[in-house]
Amino acid sequence: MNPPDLITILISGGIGLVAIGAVGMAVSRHLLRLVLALAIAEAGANLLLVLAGYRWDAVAPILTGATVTRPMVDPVPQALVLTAIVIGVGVQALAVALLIRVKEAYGTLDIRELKTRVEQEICGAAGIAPPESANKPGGGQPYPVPVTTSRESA
Amino acid sequence: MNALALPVVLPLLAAFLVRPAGLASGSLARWFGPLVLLLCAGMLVDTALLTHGQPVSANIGGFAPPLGIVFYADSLALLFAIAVPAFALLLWPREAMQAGGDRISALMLLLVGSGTGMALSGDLFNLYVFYELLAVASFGLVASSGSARAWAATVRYLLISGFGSVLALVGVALIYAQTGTLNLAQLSEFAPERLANPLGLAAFACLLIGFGVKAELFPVNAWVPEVYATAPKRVSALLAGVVSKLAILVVLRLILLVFDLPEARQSLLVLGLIGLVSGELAAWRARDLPRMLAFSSIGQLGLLFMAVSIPGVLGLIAALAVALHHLLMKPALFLLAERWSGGLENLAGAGRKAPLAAGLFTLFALSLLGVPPLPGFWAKLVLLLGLGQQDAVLAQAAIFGVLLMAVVEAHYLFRLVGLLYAKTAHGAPPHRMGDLAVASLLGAILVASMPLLPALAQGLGWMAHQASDVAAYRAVTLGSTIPGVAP
Amino acid sequence: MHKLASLLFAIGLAALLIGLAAQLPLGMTPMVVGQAILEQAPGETGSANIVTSVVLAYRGIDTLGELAILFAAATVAGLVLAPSIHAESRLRAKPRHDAGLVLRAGSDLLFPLLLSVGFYIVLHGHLTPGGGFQGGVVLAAAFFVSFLARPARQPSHVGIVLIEALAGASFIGIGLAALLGGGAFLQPVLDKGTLGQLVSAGSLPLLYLAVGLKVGAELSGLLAHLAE
Amino acid sequence: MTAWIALVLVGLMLGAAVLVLYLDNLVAAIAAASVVSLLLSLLFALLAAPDVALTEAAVGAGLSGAVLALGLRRLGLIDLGKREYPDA
Repeated sequence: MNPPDLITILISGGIGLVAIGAVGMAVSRHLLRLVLALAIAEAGANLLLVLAGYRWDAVAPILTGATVTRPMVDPVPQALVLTAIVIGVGVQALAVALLIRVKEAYGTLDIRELKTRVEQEICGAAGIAPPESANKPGGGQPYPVPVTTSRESA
Repeated sequence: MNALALPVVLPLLAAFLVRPAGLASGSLARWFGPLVLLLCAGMLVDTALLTHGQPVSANIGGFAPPLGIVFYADSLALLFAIAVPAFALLLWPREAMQAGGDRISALMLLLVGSGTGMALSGDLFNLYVFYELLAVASFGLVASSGSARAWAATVRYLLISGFGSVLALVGVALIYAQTGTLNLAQLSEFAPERLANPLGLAAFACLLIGFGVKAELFPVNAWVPEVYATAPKRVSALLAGVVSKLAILVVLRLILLVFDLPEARQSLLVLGLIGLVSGELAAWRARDLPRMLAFSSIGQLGLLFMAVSIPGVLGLIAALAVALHHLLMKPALFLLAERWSGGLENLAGAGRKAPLAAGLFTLFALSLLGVPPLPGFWAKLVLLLGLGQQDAVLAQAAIFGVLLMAVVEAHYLFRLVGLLYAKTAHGAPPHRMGDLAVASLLGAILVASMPLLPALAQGLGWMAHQASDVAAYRAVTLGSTIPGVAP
Repeated sequence: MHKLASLLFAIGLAALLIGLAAQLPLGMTPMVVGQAILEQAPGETGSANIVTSVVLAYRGIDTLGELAILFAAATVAGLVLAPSIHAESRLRAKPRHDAGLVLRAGSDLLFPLLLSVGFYIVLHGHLTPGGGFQGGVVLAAAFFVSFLARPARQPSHVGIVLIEALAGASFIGIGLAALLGGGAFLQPVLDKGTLGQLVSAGSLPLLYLAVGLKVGAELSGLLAHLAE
Repeated sequence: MTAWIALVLVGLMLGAAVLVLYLDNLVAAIAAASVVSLLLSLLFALLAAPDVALTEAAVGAGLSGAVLALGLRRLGLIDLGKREYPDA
């Protein structure tokens, strides 16, 4: 049996990760799950970027002193991916920080419920009646008054 | 022109230093940011004067492009680069001047540094990095209003923006795999043979969606109404006015240099038209001023995408005219909305209490609509002329869409202006002097541009010719290989 | 049903994309910039690790932007999580217990080890795989481990602010020094030395040291904000 | 041979990625995300990218897991701070 084609496998892996992440972002309702899905999609994009610089039978772009006869892979995409990975974790930490505050204020991390609540609040602040659908949130329970900090009222 | 890096780097340096400065002295931290911005704006104006608007480039790190990253400044790039610190100064958030505002100052400085970088950079991945920095800084500024709903809105903004970034990264990977370079000038050389294929178009679509998030492009603009309604109004003004234009500048460069394909232009036209129609209809239905402005901003930027889709110099002129008009208009409108953020019904009679604000609002509304002597009319006229030049069915439909949406726009804007001057007692607090002053300044520029229109049109034409000159772009970026030598 | 439909849609999309991507010349992609950098980098920067040359020299301003992004993320996290009136009432001075004896002893042992490994990785970035980012993460891990073991002994926020400011400023400072010396921003300066030596590659190890400290400080700050 | 290793790694990685979406327990989902990163870093090593592999392992598998776990604790979804060894 012939060994499968390495590049095809890896492309499938990269695109698969991006697709799984995209689906996760489309169907998930829990915000933390959305953050995880984003991380998965990002990982897939990074894999594709490294693949873009890969060459058959090439070695890592580091000079070791020994005379190298084999070619080296393209170093540029690797540098780009280094940057992209660190950017990704920064954004992720920021998202988690925001989630903590959102959970404290609203007591939920369900994205649809939050959307309704934000809509209601904006309407409430503007002094207009919230839209029809927002009047009957899940369960029909009235929401507690969201907590805002002092900076808001200033 | 190695000094070209300074207006990008100095705000970043200042951002790093503003918090330690705040530990030492509060007032030092407060005035630090605006002073650095003033310096950067001065340096950019100085560059523009020195070069007489002729394109120059700077090799960052002293490596000849395409190996290193290159900054490219033609008159178009300089115009937008100057707009970034200038508008950041005009719209400097009030929170940054209060105690503990050093974090917000730092974020504003990062926003300016990255925005200037986006206007100047000539490298695809470098643009992506600056775009991400711009995004993270804008998340912080939106969240800085400190309300729970702003945090919730920021989370959604962050997720949509993050998804766009992933797509942009995939686009970069697709391009790199086919060309082996990231330099825009070199990409423009390789594009006709290596990127004019389905994969190239897929890469363009990925980049378009990625950079389109900030430009409020149709499928990725769901964050807009929430963010603009919950962010501090000066931040909304900055995002709608300046940041969106920088994202569009990137799309414009991509389509001019790399993806000069009819399919790419068509997709821009379609997405722009959908954005225009959906934005204006939503604005018509909106019941409070901030969200009405947010939706109308989506519509206006849809108009701008349609202008970008027009090929040739006429399209560029149209895009520049619409972009500059919107750049003046939206920040001023958001500043006026600061005190008028309640429901539209509550605004009845507000104009009698605040005649200056209402007068300015009426002026901007008229120009937004495109009532003849005002600059907005000429911007829309050039756009329609450009669309009429093409004989595709799509362009005809687009013209029809633009005219129809102008009617919708007229309806909701006149309804609002009528409300402002209704004979009802009104209790809203007066506008802050600072907000009114900035809005008046922008209004004055708008009015002053009317007698200057012929000169302005000539200037825009010259700028458009320069920006569409791909050969010059290549010659300047790839040609000036000796570091330290000003052309 | 909704989930299943979107999953099917995604599978279809992925198949389409894989089909498209199969046309890509992956594995034998054109090396235009990459080839030139591979040939010129050892001579131009003196770094044995060519990825380091790209990160710090050829694309140095990307790295600066990335540091700024981390800084922005840490700043926003601080801004959002800054103790507000609401949060103070909620935290209510939760009593902080030290972790168990095993953890504390382990962290005392690990801390110097992680610290030295971190600096080793940072300072050998121009010779071996690794560098400022990876080393910076290890440095942050060192502080985080000691924080986990002794939550009562919080890292000093002022210290973190100063380190991140100085590290960021020195990265830009090295770049500006080259500019003032008549070169371009972030142009490699100093003697390149012998390829493969610890003291070589001119200003690159210094830049990586700044990157490592900056990354370490930002990440420690982020983790401390989240752990509070 | 390399291709077979890659096949196994990619299969595991995609499986873990699906688990991230479908595991009800968020702690388990975060662990699965770390597994994705770890396998990805092995793939990077396979692709002659040691720098990227190191970064992905340190950042993706380590740091990001720590950030998310701390976040979970602050969100009140788990209690990492629970002491199981009351000896101190």
